[in-house]
Amino acid sequence: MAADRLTVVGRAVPRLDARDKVTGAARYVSDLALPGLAHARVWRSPVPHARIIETLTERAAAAPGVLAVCAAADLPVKRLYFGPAYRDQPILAHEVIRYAGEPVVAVVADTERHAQAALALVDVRYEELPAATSAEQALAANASLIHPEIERAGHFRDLSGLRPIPGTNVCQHYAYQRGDLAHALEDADLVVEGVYRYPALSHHALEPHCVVARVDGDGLTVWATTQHPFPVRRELADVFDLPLAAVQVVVPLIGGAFGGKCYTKTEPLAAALAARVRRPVRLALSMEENARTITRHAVSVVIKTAVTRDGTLLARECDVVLDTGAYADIGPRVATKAGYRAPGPYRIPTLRIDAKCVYTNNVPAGAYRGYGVPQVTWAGESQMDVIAERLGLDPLALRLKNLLKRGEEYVAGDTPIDGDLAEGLEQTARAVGWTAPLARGRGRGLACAMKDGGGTHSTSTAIVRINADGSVDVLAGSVEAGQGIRTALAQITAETLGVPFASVVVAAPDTSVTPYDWGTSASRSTTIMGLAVQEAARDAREQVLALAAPLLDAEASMLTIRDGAITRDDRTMTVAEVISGHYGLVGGEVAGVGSFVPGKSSGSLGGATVFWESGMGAAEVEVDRETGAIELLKYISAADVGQAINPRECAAQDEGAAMQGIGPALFEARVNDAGQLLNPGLIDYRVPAFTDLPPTLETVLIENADGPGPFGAKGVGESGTFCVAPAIGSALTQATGVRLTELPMTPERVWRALRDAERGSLPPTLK
Amino acid sequence: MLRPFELSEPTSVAEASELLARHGDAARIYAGGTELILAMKEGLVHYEHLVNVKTIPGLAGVRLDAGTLRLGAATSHRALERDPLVRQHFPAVARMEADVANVRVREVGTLGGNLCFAEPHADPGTLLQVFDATARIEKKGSARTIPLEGLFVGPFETCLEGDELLTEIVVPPLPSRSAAAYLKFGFLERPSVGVAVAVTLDDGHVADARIAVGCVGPVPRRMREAEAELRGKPRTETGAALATAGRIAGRAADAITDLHGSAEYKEHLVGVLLRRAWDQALAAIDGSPRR
Amino acid sequence: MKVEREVTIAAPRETVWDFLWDVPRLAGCIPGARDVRTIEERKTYTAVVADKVGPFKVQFPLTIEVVDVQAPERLRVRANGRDTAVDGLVKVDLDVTVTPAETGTALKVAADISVLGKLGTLGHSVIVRKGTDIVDRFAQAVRAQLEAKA
Amino acid sequence: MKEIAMTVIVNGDKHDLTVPPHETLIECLRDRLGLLGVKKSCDVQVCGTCTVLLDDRPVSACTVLAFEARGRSVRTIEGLARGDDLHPVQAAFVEHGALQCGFCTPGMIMATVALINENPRPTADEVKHYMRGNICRCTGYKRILEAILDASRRMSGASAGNGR
Repeated sequence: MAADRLTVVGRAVPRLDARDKVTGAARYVSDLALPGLAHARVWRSPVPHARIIETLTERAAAAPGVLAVCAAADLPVKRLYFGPAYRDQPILAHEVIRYAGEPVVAVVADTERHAQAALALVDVRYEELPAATSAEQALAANASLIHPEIERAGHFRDLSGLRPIPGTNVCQHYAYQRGDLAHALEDADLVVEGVYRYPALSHHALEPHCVVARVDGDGLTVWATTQHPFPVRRELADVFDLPLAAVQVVVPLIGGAFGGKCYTKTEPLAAALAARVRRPVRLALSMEENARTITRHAVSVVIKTAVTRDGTLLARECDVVLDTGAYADIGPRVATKAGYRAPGPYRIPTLRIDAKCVYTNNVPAGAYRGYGVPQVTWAGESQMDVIAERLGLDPLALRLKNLLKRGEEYVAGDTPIDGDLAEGLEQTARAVGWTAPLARGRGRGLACAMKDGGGTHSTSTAIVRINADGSVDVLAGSVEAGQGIRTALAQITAETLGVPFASVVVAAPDTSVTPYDWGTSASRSTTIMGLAVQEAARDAREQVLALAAPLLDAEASMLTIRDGAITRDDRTMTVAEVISGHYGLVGGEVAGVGSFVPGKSSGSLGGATVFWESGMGAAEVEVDRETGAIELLKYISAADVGQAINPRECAAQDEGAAMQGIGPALFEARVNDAGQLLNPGLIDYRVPAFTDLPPTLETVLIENADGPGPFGAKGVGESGTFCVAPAIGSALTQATGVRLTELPMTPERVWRALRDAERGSLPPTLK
Repeated sequence: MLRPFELSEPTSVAEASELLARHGDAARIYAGGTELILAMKEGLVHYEHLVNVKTIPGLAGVRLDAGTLRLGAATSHRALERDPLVRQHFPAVARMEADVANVRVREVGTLGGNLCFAEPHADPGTLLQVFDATARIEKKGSARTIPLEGLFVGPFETCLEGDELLTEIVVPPLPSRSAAAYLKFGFLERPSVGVAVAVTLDDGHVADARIAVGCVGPVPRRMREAEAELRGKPRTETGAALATAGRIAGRAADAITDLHGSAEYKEHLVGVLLRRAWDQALAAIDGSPRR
Repeated sequence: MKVEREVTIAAPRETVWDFLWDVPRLAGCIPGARDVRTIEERKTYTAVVADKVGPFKVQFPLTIEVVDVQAPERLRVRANGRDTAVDGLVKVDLDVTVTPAETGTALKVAADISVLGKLGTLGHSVIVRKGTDIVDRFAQAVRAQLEAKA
Repeated sequence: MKEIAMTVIVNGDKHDLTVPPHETLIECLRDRLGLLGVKKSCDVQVCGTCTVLLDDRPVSACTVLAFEARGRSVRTIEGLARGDDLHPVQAAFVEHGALQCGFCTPGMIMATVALINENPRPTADEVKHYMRGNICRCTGYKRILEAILDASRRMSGASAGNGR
């Protein structure tokens, strides 16, 4: 269907949830109350590594209002360990404590205040063990093993090929090589090498993790702030040895996610406590506890690139090390993807990639918007600028020369490039005024990046029900975390069915009601769930037309639906009339089913990339040379969305992503002192604030309807985070001549670099 | 989550002082709670009794008598930020107050509470010192007035006796041909470095210079050695003196390396902010009508 | 957090070394320390250290263990303690070296102090400052004691 | 422990309550009065999700004690719309797409209402400064800024009076 003929898709219709959200009527897990609800609080380890000697819980158990005090051994579970990649994480620390902040004892009481008060009475005796609180320490020859043995979880097909390195703390090792490296290095006119560092981050979605769990005759029901209701159901079924059907995971609106709510977190604990006290239990974490639950990987990248004098890339070597903390969570996949994506969106004949996911005694690291791309892009794109500088080339020209073209393969066997990367980068450069003269003390920089979008080997199923009154229910398991997926799915349904947008309702994910969905992550929902919903809507449409045909004395093929009216020449019936006409009563319905089944691939990911999510960014900055403060004056972000289902929400996703990227670029980082998180809360951990909004923040949407999704759509939402740091870093270099290799580019780091430069020492990357 | 406590609401300073005396360490003055309640929620400190001094008549409010600004200890930051008298006669104070924390904290937090909680990363205690402000401290049956800088003993620590209350901050006007300025720098929620200056000119010379540095050290301090560098200098030839004064003040600030940055960097920033604040003050003098 | 202080003491090295083993008096040099008990001579001791930052008061029942002794120049001890009231934990690794100096004996105190648990949230700046201050006062007090003695 | 009896007007309705001194305003509004639009997040007055108006001034309900509302009026997000018609600030947020996950939105809107009360036609910089203490992790603030400026235009077109 050509874009100009679209009536609902491609329009900036208001969000379905907008009204509830501005009136305070929107309900989140943290707003849920149940009769007899009990409240849980968690005692967390103050030390990063220790052997538990004993947990003394009697005094806490005797405190007012306390219903139960549980250590690992007291949990009524069949299986204590969980995790999406490895079953390496205990619901409560068992025998060994592996990070500071790890839950060791849980208290359940009639009120949160009573639970909190009783926590102070918990006493845990332990013997400290030497801790490895950085990847370097954990990789050292003498480092002790944080997990002597690990068991594969077997939840996800693409994780069946995990390759830990036995006898080390490496829980996943991704290696890829092509071409003749030795030759490439010989042939090169220039070889540059650098080490780049990206800090661990806290997601700080504004709604902290919250779970309400209830156990009754029908089994287990869990209301959770999760992006992955179905994988969570699977883990809970394993933990309690229940059939999937006996576990119900419900996800109302959630207050932000950004990857921090991927996979299973506190759901098993809340469920186990509910089973223990035989009352519904609420476990609401504080923001500081969130920061001790999941983080973004701190990553170091050693990257080396060989080029010819004219800027043709010959070879790239990347050694990527990710600190995944005490439990793997989804770290192994993040490492694989970081490795897969490390070379960048360029034509590079020769590659050697090595990515290691390393256990440490830090807070577990998992998914975070961009999934490894922002970290490797900081390295790769910063190095592209070093190359341009050394060869005296325009950074834009250097990139355009090497960017992959539509139809080219990134990796042999994987889906060819489905977009026009050069167009995006050129539009970005134009928008920032790349060739315009610069005021003194200012600089400009740009960057581009790409990730395999949609998740590897993921699937979705959807049901579209047309009710007897013509209204439509969409049953889809995609989680509304703010990205506007419900609105997008409603638009796709209305467009496909030919019914008014206002007549479509999208249900909240409920594993007992909505069909299977792999999860809301990897920018996949609009494309993959979108395709499932579109297919379900087509199915329903065909069924309703088949019902209408006899009523309108016609072949189904002669009929059209628009605005809920089915027309044959001059005769018209509403969808409602057709359905009630068919069933002979004011009732009945037509239900369509659709699903997306992933394709195969011989590529190194072990699954076909659904679409390529590309992002470009350009920054203009002014630098205060005395304080080192970087002022971001202008930021342009471009996203290839194929076809925007809702242009306003697409742009909003990209703006939000770019703004989030400003954090780690300029000031955001977790401070870890020997395993102790020094800035768990928002007083000492700075996230972007209103005052950080640059005078100009623009998003360019590239729309060539060339995506595999409905109406040519591609996923969006992560790409805006990719390029912010390298674009600002390169702008800093143009403004001052100094180049930083470690994020964030805090005023002090910039000031030190400027001072070192004045003292004549070279910036690190050029040493 | 707060543990239970008793609340007393005295209607006079004497009554408040008595309550404090009676309950000793178990009691604390509650004058806004923006810092205190956070610490209590976190469980870092607990008091059986909070004494709400905001109910004491006359403890909040702004008065100007004979050019001297009298600030009730229970006056909120917002009230100071928006007060016409403060804005007209002490614009630097109004500007500083308008930039304390965020608007919600300023609505509830009071000047006295801010000074007495003595969180080192704060603004008012630094700027007010360059006005030679004094603090009026009362208890049942007696009162004393001390220079504001004497109030601060250490981080979170003042010179107040257990039964004493800070009731008023008295801010004398600067001489004619004077102006003050306060600049702060930082990228976390709380400021990392704060520098205040007050400059008085006398036919092209620096008749008086007052400098205070906050956030960097355990308490906000006047930097008299640095001030001496500038006094008497022709206004057009202060460049070198400012640099020296900046170095002296930086060293004297007693910086430490922490989440806000290295000691070395903070010392450097003191110098940078000092010069910028100085220029701002001079610009303010030139911009204001001669009195 | 690591803090290092060096003081030169007008006393012979042996005197200084012996003083380090006069545990009750040595502990007396730790600001706020009391109730020093010997559990096992030259191996394990206990003490209670109370301290405050403004209104924030802590009290740590400390277990002090001698980790390594290289008489007469090096002594390493580890102290551990938990404050249950504010749920705070301190760990101190103390490395004391005694070396001859022109004007007496150089006493070098290297402390690695961690403040864990809720108390850590009091704020990094405050803790850094406090730790530095304590080590300072400790080193000064040792000198004072010895020079008073000498 | 002595509880405090108080009369408070919440969104125009008079309530006679008895609260313990340690009860925070957010506990009172959410747990006693069921006003779940008031959101709790950072709990340290940095993020602004719990922003409500106390006598038309913005405060952090997470840290202000409930008894402070004694004899005063409290306005929460639930008190803005009149029946089906949205407050102009709410309408502007919807039209400009100034929300995503929506968790910051109630606080963001209440702070905006307070801002426009004080300063009917703020500049972009005045908005940024006033709203500095309201954090949004999703939108990147741009659309919120546009919504606020637009709302202030519309409202001063009508009356800049009490924020309606």
